[in-house]
Amino acid sequence: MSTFEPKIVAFCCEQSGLPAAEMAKTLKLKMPDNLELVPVPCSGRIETLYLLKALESGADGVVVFACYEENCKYLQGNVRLKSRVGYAKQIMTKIGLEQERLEIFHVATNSGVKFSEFLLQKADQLRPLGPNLGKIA
Amino acid sequence: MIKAEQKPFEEILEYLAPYNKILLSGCGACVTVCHAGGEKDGALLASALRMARQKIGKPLEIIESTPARQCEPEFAQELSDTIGLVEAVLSVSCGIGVQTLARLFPAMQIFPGVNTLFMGETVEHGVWEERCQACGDCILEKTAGICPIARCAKQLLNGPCGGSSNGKCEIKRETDCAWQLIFDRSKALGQLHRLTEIIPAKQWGVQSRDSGPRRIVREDLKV
Amino acid sequence: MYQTVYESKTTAPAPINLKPEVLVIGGGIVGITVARELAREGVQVVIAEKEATLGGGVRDLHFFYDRPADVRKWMGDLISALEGEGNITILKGAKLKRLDGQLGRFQALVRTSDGMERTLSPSAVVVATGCITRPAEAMSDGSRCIGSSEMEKLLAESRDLPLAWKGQPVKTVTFILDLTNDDIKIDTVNAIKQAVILREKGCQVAVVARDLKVSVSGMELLYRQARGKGVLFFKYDEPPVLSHKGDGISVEVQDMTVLRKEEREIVSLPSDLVVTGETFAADPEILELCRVMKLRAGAGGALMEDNPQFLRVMSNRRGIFLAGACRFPQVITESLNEAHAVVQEVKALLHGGVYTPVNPVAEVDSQKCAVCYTCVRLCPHAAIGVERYGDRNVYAAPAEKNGDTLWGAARVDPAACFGCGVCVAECPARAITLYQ
Amino acid sequence: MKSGSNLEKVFVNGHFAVTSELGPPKGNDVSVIKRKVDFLRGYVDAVNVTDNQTAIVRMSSIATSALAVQMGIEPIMQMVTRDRNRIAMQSDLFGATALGIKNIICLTGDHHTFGNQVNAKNVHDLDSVQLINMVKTMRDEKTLMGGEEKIEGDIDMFIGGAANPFADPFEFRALRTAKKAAAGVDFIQTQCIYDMERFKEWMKMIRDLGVHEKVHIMAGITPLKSAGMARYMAKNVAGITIPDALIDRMAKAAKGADEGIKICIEQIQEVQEIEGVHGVHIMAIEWEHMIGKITEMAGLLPRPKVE
Repeated sequence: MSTFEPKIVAFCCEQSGLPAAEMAKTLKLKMPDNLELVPVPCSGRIETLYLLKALESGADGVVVFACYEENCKYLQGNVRLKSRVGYAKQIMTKIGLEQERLEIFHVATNSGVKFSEFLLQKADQLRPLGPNLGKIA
Repeated sequence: MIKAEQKPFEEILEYLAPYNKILLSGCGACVTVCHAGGEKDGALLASALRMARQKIGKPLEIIESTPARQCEPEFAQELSDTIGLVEAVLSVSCGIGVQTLARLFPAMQIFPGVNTLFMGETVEHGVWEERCQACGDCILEKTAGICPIARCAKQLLNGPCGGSSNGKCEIKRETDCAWQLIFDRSKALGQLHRLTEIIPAKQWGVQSRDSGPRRIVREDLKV
Repeated sequence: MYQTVYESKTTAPAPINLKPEVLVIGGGIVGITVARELAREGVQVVIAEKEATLGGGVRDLHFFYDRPADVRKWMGDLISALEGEGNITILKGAKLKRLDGQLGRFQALVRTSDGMERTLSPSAVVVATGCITRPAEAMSDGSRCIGSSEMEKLLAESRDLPLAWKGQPVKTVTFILDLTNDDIKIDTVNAIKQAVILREKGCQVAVVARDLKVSVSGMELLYRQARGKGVLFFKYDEPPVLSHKGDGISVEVQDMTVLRKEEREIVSLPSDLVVTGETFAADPEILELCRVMKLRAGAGGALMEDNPQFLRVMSNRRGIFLAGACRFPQVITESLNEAHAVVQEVKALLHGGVYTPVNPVAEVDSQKCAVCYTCVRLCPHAAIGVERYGDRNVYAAPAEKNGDTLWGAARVDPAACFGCGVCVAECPARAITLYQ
Repeated sequence: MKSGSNLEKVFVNGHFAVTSELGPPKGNDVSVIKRKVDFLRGYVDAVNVTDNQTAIVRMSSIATSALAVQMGIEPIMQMVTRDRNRIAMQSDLFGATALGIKNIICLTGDHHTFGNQVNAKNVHDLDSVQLINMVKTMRDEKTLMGGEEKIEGDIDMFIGGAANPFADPFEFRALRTAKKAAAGVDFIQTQCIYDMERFKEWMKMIRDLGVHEKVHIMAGITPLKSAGMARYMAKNVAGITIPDALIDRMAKAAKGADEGIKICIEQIQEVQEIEGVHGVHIMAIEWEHMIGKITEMAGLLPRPKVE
């Protein structure tokens, strides 16, 4: 059996993803072993380039924890993010990276359990894909 | 401004295949404004290229640089130190910038990273439309400020063809019929009578690119 | 590099001075309330009312469900008190033509119907322009079908006499609600309010509604009072049918109180008058106001942000507040709650006379800016403009100003910036940084 | 006489003219031309020889026209500005007149992306109005376009143009025909007419501008073969409008083709009554063998012999 444990970079909106992450931590919920959390003031702050850079510099999967649509404290952030993730996925297709390696997940501040469950599922989904061969370690 | 879009990724990968270290040069002017080759879009392409090459086990080293305007020799000269470090240059500026680099760096392979499409206007954020073909003999005063050379598929100068339907062009149904626009605007301006004058055949051979590449010389400005 | 979301900066943004001056757009009940309460706090208030008189939509009302007093007199007293208030300037026939600048340096141009233009520099702007009310389209040929504001008028005219319509006595009245407005409470409130008065006049009254909306302060009590007084309530899924019988009209509705569907019968409600709800809609002028003020119009052209993360009286721009029916058609009690909330927000903002940005603020490197307008177009808070300032910018032409050569580039106003970073992420020249 | 063509003489003698269409073969098979000519000879005054219509590559209109002359039918050579610049077109006009071709129709041409050479570079050095003016200059001034240079010989061409009263903007349509008249056009053939009301409205505008006194207007008629064809054209061909009533009539008919011919005859009779309409141009696409029947039923036979 392979011992590959995918590295996940999770961008967390400070309005939803980050509190959810903290709740998950407080509740001592299980998390994937190889996880890096990047807090952002709003998911609208995440550049398309960040998504690619995360993959390039070692992530096997990138997850964005954003607020539910129409719940953005800054009104448009998660809407802009959605188009950027769409664009990043187009680039990933050209590179030949699986679409599963990038995903938005909408959470609320109190979604600690969902947060942990989603990340564990993501790790399970990424494991069989193997390492991201595009990363430059 | 000049509008461009990135070349197909496969095509870029293919001509960069022999190289291991390149300079990706963006341009801070037109291609930044149309999100095709500014610092950000250049960085996105660089990141994608590095990953694609890493994936096939042939890593590609990319130095990224974005002069303010690649078409000015002085700005382009800023790249000269970096040029010495690389095997080839991928320029994501318009075709002009690519040629400036080709002229300044005779020994260097220069590849275009974008297709230069047209001179156009931003109609809404993320949407650009062609507005001028640089025919060299502007007739906008006769056509209510809307150019049929750039905006009519048949470049008609004397009114719409039979394929104008509900304000749209039969060739691309999402495109406005230039002559419908000219008609509407002339009517609104009370200038319909101007459209009854026959616009004579254009003198393509004198001013346009059909007489070979054009050149502007201002003797008073020359140093 | 993806970990670097913020850069830190040692120099804190300069505090912004705020004079106690507020512009209120709209002189209806909400605008009046906001103006009066702010004026009492020593704030200089200018009310810009587009009509020739104050009062707005409330002028069509004669009764308040939760205020037994004479509405007309109450409003009249309010307005005359306001006109005597030293801190308040009232501009009638006034329209906001321009609003430039940002919090701390707003410049408002108001034109009045006499052609005069005034430039104001308020520290905050309150939008309270209300909504528009249209009589609902009659369900049948219109005979014996009236809108609720016509009923309001009939009730006001008849006062202590028995109710009459076109010279004929009215003994039975049926209200039909929820035909046009699904999520607006005003119809229910008006119908129950009028039903109680009608019962007091000895009429038989029925209210036919899809959903009675009593989630307004005091409404449940009124509903119980109405039931106690013998007003009949019917719920429908299928809209009721009207049929004319001789001189009268009959409302036919399925009796939903029977649980088994197949046993439900049609109940006929013979009526002298049928009252339908009105259509409430966003004022189309709001779109123009949105353009002038760079506000976001929400669903149906109203100003509401349907967003739980957002205080409801806040707009997308710092220093601009929304209250009342311009946000969403609502009951006066709720509008007044918003008026009070706005007063608190404005007081908090003006407190101390300075605003100091507390959130991260974006800043443009004017030398890298390509002046592509991406950030200006995408900033959700309209906090960015292209201005002539700062260092040399290679893409824009110079301008002489005060003897200095200034250069054009995008500039984020620190007072207006909410610190979301959308501009940073979108800038194709990567010229914007978010500073903590 | 400007050209001395049969068509011109028919008009000059005050007859109601009839023309039809001849699409050149998609190759060099002359028998195709012969077959079509045999269907048409004697029933029409002249035939349009199309110039790579819908941008599908066919035998050149000049060669086909020359063959038509040999086969004893008068051609109206179509010339589109899409494929040739002013040098090629003037050169072709020299050749065409030398080969006995006496009528021309000046068109812009269908856009090349509709055809089978979508990657072609289109030319559009001139537009149709400018082409009309060029031919007129060659005929009347006997010089090349824009030049003093005298032409050796005479370019005796009867100059035609097209008009589409059914495209937009409608208000501009008659003005555009007036422009063609001012540029020197002698006759105009219209797009096929199904919306008779709109055609009559356009004719009124033409008369108000006085164009009908300078130019012979020929009403374009295309018999419908089936309700399906009518629906397809109404939906997909820009610049053709077909009233629903007409489509319904086709759909209800027992035999669509017969009904189509019947409608066509009615239309011919109707346009004959309109002031300023001097002829019909019957476009029976791949239905050339019906021309004899149509002209006979419409009472247009025998065609006049004019000198």
